[in-house]
Amino acid sequence: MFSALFRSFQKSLFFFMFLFSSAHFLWADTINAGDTAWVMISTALVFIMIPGLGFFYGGLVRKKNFLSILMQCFMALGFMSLQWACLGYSLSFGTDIAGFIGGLDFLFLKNVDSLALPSTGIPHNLFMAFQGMFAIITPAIIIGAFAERIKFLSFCLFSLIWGTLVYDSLAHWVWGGGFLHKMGTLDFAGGTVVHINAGIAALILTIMIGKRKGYPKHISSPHNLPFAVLGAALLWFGWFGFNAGSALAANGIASNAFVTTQIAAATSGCIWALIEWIRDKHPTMLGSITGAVAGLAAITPAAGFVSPMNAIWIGIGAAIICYIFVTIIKPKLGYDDTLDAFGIHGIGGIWGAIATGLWASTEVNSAGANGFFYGNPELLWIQFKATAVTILYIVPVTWIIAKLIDKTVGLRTSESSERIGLDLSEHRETAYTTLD
Amino acid sequence: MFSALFRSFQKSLFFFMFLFSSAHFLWADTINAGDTAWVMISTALVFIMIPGLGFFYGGLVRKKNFLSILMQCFMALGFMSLQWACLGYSLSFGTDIAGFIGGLDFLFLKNVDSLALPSTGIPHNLFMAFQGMFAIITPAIIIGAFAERIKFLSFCLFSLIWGTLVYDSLAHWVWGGGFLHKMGTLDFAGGTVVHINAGIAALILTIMIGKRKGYPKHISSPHNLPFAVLGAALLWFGWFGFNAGSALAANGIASNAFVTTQIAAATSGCIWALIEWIRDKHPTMLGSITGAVAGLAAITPAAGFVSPMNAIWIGIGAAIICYIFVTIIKPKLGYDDTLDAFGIHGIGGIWGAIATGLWASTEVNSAGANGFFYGNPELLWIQFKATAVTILYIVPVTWIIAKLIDKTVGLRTSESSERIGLDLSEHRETAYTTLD
Amino acid sequence: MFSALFRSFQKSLFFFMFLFSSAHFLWADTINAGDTAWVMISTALVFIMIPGLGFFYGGLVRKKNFLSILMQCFMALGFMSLQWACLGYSLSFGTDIAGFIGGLDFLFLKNVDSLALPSTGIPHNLFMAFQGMFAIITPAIIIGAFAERIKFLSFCLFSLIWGTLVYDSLAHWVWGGGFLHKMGTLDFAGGTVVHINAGIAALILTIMIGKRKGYPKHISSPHNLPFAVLGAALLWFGWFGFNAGSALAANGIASNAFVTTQIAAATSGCIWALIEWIRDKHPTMLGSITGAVAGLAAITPAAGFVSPMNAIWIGIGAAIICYIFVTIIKPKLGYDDTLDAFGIHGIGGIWGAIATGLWASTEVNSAGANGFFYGNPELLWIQFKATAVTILYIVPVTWIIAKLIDKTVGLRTSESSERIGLDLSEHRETAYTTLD
Amino acid sequence: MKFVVAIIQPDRLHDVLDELENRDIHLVTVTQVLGRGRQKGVSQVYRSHVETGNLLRKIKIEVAITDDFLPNVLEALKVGAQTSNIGDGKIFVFELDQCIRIRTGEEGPMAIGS
Amino acid sequence: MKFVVAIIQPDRLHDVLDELENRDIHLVTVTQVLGRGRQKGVSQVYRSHVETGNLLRKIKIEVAITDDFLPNVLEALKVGAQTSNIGDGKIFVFELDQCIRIRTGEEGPMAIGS
Amino acid sequence: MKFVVAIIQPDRLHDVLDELENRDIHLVTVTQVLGRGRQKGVSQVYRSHVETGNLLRKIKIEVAITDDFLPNVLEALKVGAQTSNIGDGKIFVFELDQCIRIRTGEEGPMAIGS
Ligand SMILES: Nc1ncnc2c1ncn2[C@@H]1O[C@H](COP(=O)(O)OP(=O)(O)O)[C@@H](O)[C@H]1O
Ligand SMILES: Nc1ncnc2c1ncn2[C@@H]1O[C@H](COP(=O)(O)OP(=O)(O)O)[C@@H](O)[C@H]1O
Ligand SMILES: Nc1ncnc2c1ncn2[C@@H]1O[C@H](COP(=O)(O)OP(=O)(O)O)[C@@H](O)[C@H]1O
Repeated sequence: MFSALFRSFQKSLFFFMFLFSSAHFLWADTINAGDTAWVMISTALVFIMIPGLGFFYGGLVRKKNFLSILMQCFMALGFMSLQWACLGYSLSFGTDIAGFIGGLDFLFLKNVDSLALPSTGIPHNLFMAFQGMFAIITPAIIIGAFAERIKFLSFCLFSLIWGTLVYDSLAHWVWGGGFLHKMGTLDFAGGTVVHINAGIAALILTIMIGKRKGYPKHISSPHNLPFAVLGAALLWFGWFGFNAGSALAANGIASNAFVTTQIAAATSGCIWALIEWIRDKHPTMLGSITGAVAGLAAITPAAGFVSPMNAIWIGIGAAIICYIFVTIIKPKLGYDDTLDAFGIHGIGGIWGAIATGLWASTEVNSAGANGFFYGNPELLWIQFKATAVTILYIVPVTWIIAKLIDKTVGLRTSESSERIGLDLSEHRETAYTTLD
Repeated sequence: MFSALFRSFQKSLFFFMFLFSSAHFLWADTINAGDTAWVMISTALVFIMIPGLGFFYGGLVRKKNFLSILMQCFMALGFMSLQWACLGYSLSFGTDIAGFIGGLDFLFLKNVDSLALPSTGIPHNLFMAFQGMFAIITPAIIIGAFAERIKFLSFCLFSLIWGTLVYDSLAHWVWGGGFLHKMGTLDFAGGTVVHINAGIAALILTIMIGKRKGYPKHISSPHNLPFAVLGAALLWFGWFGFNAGSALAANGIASNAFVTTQIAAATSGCIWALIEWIRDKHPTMLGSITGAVAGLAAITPAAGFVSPMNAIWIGIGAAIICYIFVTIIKPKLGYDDTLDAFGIHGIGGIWGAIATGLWASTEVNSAGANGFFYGNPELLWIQFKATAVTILYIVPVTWIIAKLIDKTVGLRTSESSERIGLDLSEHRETAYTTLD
Repeated sequence: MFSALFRSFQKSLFFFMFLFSSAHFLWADTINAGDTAWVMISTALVFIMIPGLGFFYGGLVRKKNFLSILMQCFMALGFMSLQWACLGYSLSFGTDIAGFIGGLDFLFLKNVDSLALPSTGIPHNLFMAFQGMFAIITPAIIIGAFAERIKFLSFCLFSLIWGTLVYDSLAHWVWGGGFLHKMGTLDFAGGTVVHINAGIAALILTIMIGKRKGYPKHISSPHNLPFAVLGAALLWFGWFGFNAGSALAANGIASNAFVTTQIAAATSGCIWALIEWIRDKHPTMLGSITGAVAGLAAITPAAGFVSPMNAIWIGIGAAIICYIFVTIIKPKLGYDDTLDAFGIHGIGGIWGAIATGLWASTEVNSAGANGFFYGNPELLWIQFKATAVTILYIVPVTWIIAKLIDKTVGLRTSESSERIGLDLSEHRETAYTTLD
Repeated sequence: MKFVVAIIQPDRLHDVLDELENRDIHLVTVTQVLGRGRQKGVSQVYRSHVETGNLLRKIKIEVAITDDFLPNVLEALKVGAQTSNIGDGKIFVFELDQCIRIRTGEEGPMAIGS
Repeated sequence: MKFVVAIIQPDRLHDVLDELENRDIHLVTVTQVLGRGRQKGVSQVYRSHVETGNLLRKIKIEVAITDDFLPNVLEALKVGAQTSNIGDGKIFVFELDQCIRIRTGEEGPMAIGS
Repeated sequence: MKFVVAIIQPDRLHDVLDELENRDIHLVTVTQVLGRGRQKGVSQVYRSHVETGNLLRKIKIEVAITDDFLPNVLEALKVGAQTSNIGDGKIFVFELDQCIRIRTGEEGPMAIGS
């Protein structure tokens, strides 16, 4: 959406203001309480997605690794917040340098004040905080790929470096006035920046770190599905802020994003369960929540650009494609993407990016563009290119970061750690006591 | 509240706009960011009540049926969202046909755009989404009645059909400009439409489906009360959106509804615990949360019409009446309303409808009416009539729907399914693993 | 923040309006939908902190006492809501009497209407509800001190009396126009009123009630850390409303408070884990969430007065000071502050009050003041004095209340109750079933 | 003295306890166990992961009795636990050397009963 | 060799373990069980549903020892577990035929001890 | 007939079950237990509270068999459970007096097998 706002200004005058602060008064938009209220609560909603993700993932691993998942989510919340305030925000949203990265104008939140962000009605520091939650959740999504076998230190290092080199770049390209934005890519709330990005990185890490001991034969079932359901509920709840908050205002575009989010998630959850019902005779709880999350990932880039009815198609597509991927293709390929971070977020995100190219419509959002079904095949091509370009960037950079960590600290815990469980071996804690 | 808004327009001009769209400019209200922010977050709050209900109910059943409850809540979220977008919203809020049902103007969300809904400051599609959450939670409340023994397929069929024939009608009668609304019934946030409605349906289903095997002697205690507490907390939290959001604006009426909600729930939870303390020497956790939910159900129709101090009386009444019903009358009658969907929502809702007739005051809400204690016994009579009429409608229609399903698919699972537990038999999953 | 608003009016004209209601029109501020939306959702966010606290604390005790913690939180929600509506709000925010206590103008919510609160854009009753949540959570924080061994009746009596005599007074002193407010104390969202207050009271009670049987050798580990993590997540989530809501508006000060809250919590959580990593070789989940809560407590008084970058220092300080206190000093002193209510909230709150004196800046909030590092050592002295004065008041009054209850009802349950667990002995319930 | 261990279906527990009670046997110890037997469990599917589910929830009941009570116990177990479906379980009988009531220090048959 | 099984009150576990340790018995296995005995549980009320609560949480301790250690074990159990209230539990002693340490393959008394 | 009880490491369960299966032993009962042994657990730190963690999660496997199957069972347990690290666990063998299949009422060796 931010990209869209920018478009409406034709030239990226926004970043000029920091160079020519004398021009500031030109941009002296005032803070709108309604928009600010909405973006504040949206920020809180995206926040709650992070523990939500912890419970979603954590309920699915074995008891002995539950805390390790929660801990990774919580620590990401910690250090990525700091990374974002000190460096990341500036890299993402600082004055554009060659379309590739942001300048250092916002280092340590310099110049990030409580005044209205140009062309919006919300304080600049609120925009920073809102975007910051995205920078936290993206590396947290990757946790699903190497769950139950990563060294905690490696996780921290990887997230910090990857967050800086990969996430911050992509955020800049798409939302911060970078080249993808200039190319006309539509990504309302982070299909490319968040989901494709995390999904692809997840795939690389899952391959590099290798399968869990005992996979696939001797791996137990999800240890606590209700916690996974709780997590999915918090994710869905928070996703309203994620998507509708990306309008940066409480207006019709936000409400449209809200509605499409609800519809895509509902559809995808239903369809996934339906497929299981037909194929296995039994719809499952895990299937429903998996489908819902796939639908949410897929609608993310499209939320503010497509109509509610088209969100149904996006939801159906997400369920079918991710289902096939996760239950048929993945087992064939044989890698152990523990919690399907790639299968859901990566695949769902790619489908969402393409689907935006299919169903986007300027009737829904005049700052957007028309897609394939609205007479503009061009957009599909742009979306496709943007997806390809980002993947081409993510793969090698992620690979190098992970390899470097693997060669130095080592990505994977020792076999005995894995056997005992990461909770005890990495954190000296157990999730549940047996007796008292 | 919506009903109240309408009243202030005397004639239902609202629906005219869709017939004479040339008159549209007359209604060109603009979107108010503050109101929109509030209704968006309220919609999200009502959303979180649905998983909240799942945990509230699910914590109280036996381990082996926990997922079946969560699954029913989640699937209702799925298919009722679709039903609402495709059909339900139009039946409820389309142009009034003979005071009984809405027309098909909004089928598949046709004409439901992002522009301001007449006489409010929020986008039309947001109003649709907000109302949609109510359409989901109402059938979900009924789950408490047939928990631990219903076929999943029958649940889905029943909810879909009942949602369409019963819920959508009632929503139209009371909020969509139907005859109850014209009669002057006050139902701020769904005492009649949601709670009485779901409660009465629950009673019918519980009787039709019969007692659980082993009831009452060999039924275990709530398997996980903390999850039930979590559910109650999410319900209470979400209820702020449910009630205060029904003002469709962030104004004094909303804040009044917010305050009465808090006070009624707090009072009712306290009083229930107190009664237990006196009768059984020990106040219980389950009692407190049950009382709080009863108070919330009871304040729902009254929230925007009564003063905070009168909410105390409503809370006290809810606790006493529902307590007597659930712990004394129900066991005598001998039916097995597993989680007291009728005893809490039905009875609490009826009390709330009557109480609105007692304590409503135009000082609190000028678009409302005065109740018995404010010199207008007429309102009490109207509320009573409305309750009676809706019950007279709900009973036969619900009975027919349920009977039809029972005769075809069968409402109840096989004895062995019930013995093994619905999680395994219907969904092939278990909530918790024993070892890993 | 409220204190700050007042300052800007120089004289406490606010309370005049209730004496000279003819002057009312002078203050006829109108309700701002955006601000109202924000404060309503903030109120709901503070609400969810109360069950959040229940899970945070409850996850850390033994299974057999889990419900007793949840029950205490839920009942506080009940009776403190009523106390606040009937009496507490008036004592705290009624017309100032000698700088010490509020008058009875708002008894039973008399004069607390849906019109705009002077000098704000929110309804008066909403302000009452928002403040009410603070009055509930403060006694709830103390639960950590006497967990696993208090009589439920004594808890209720203590909370009610202490809430009235101690909490309401302090709220008046600092926010209601009392002498601390006149002295220029800065307390944005309750560092003194909530955290120092609850922390000191916790210390007194923990000493008076004595150690748990078996402490420290035979006390088991936290029985369910994931629930504690859930609680911490809800606390953090709700704290955005607690702090940013205290601006009573959706403006730049709110967004600044939002950002500082996030940053302080993130920093403190990280640093605590880091200290453990260095000292014990393993960062722990419990450590991270403890650190985060300490950071949240510490930033509370400062949130709207300090810059985001200075929030980092406050977070670091909170982690280090509370860590030392909780893991080194407390065991030496030997008392059994079960869940470190004093060690986290008391110590964290004191640090926050001092830190506000160090880093407050009028650049951030013109209604605030400059602190030590901004050229005004005076503020540090004021903060110090205010902290000392409140402690001098809290200690004897809390001591007397607790002693009175101890001598009459008895604070502590019988040894056999403690052995069996409070859930069964006080509430006749068990949190989890073993078989079904 | 004998020590009887029975593995039964979870939902038969209440009936077995009732039957034992009817035969004047009040003291039992119950444990939650998992059993692998002839009964094939429902195979669970979690996304792509299939759990053959051959460890099924069972209940273990332990009763220490004097020799003369043995037939009663066996009868109670059979009556209470039998559904004639695969998975009904087994009864194992052991010789019990010694039995002491902790509270009183009583030993042998004196200690075993209620 | 003997195999001692004791059912005790949950809150006595730590004391029993300490007492065993004091008597040089370090190897034990602990299980969470439910017991029905003379002790009447607290009856729980859930809305209208009353749970008589006659299955109470207990702890089962198992210790395998050579015959000469038997008196020590019994003493430790009595000292650690006795509160002289109903519900203190029972001790059952079995003859143990064989004992093997999996790690080393050692058998008999060699394997049993620590 | 014999009754074999083995205490093993939790993560060896699947292997042991496989090994038993390979040797035609299909019927087993599994319980989650805690063991104190020579193996020193990871000591857990919760704020200021240190938990020495000497009660470690273990799995108890019970198999009732006819005498001739004993060597097979012991072998399966050793092969499946041995890692040669401290904590591998123990095998206890008891004499089993009687065995009854509840479903059919069959007794003795007839009842024991699969
Ligand atoms: N030989 C055995 N050793 C240990 N446990 C057994 C044995 N035989 C049966 N069991 C236990 O009894 C349960 C029921 O046995 P199963 O073969 O399923 O039923 P049935 O006895 O009716 O054929 C098993 O799940 C297992 O726990
Ligand atoms: N004969 C028995 N068989 C099996 N378990 C027993 C037997 N006698 C006692 N127990 C166990 O010991 C526990 C304590 O017994 P109880 O009768 O309550 O106490 P006491 O031995 O002090 O009279 C019971 O809950 C039960 O688990
Ligand atoms: N004598 C015994 N009595 C009861 N349980 C025992 C005995 N010896 C060992 N165990 C069980 O076996 C487990 C493994 O024993 P441990 O001494 O740690 O390993 P190892 O046998 O390899 O030295 C213990 O945790 C305990 O549960």
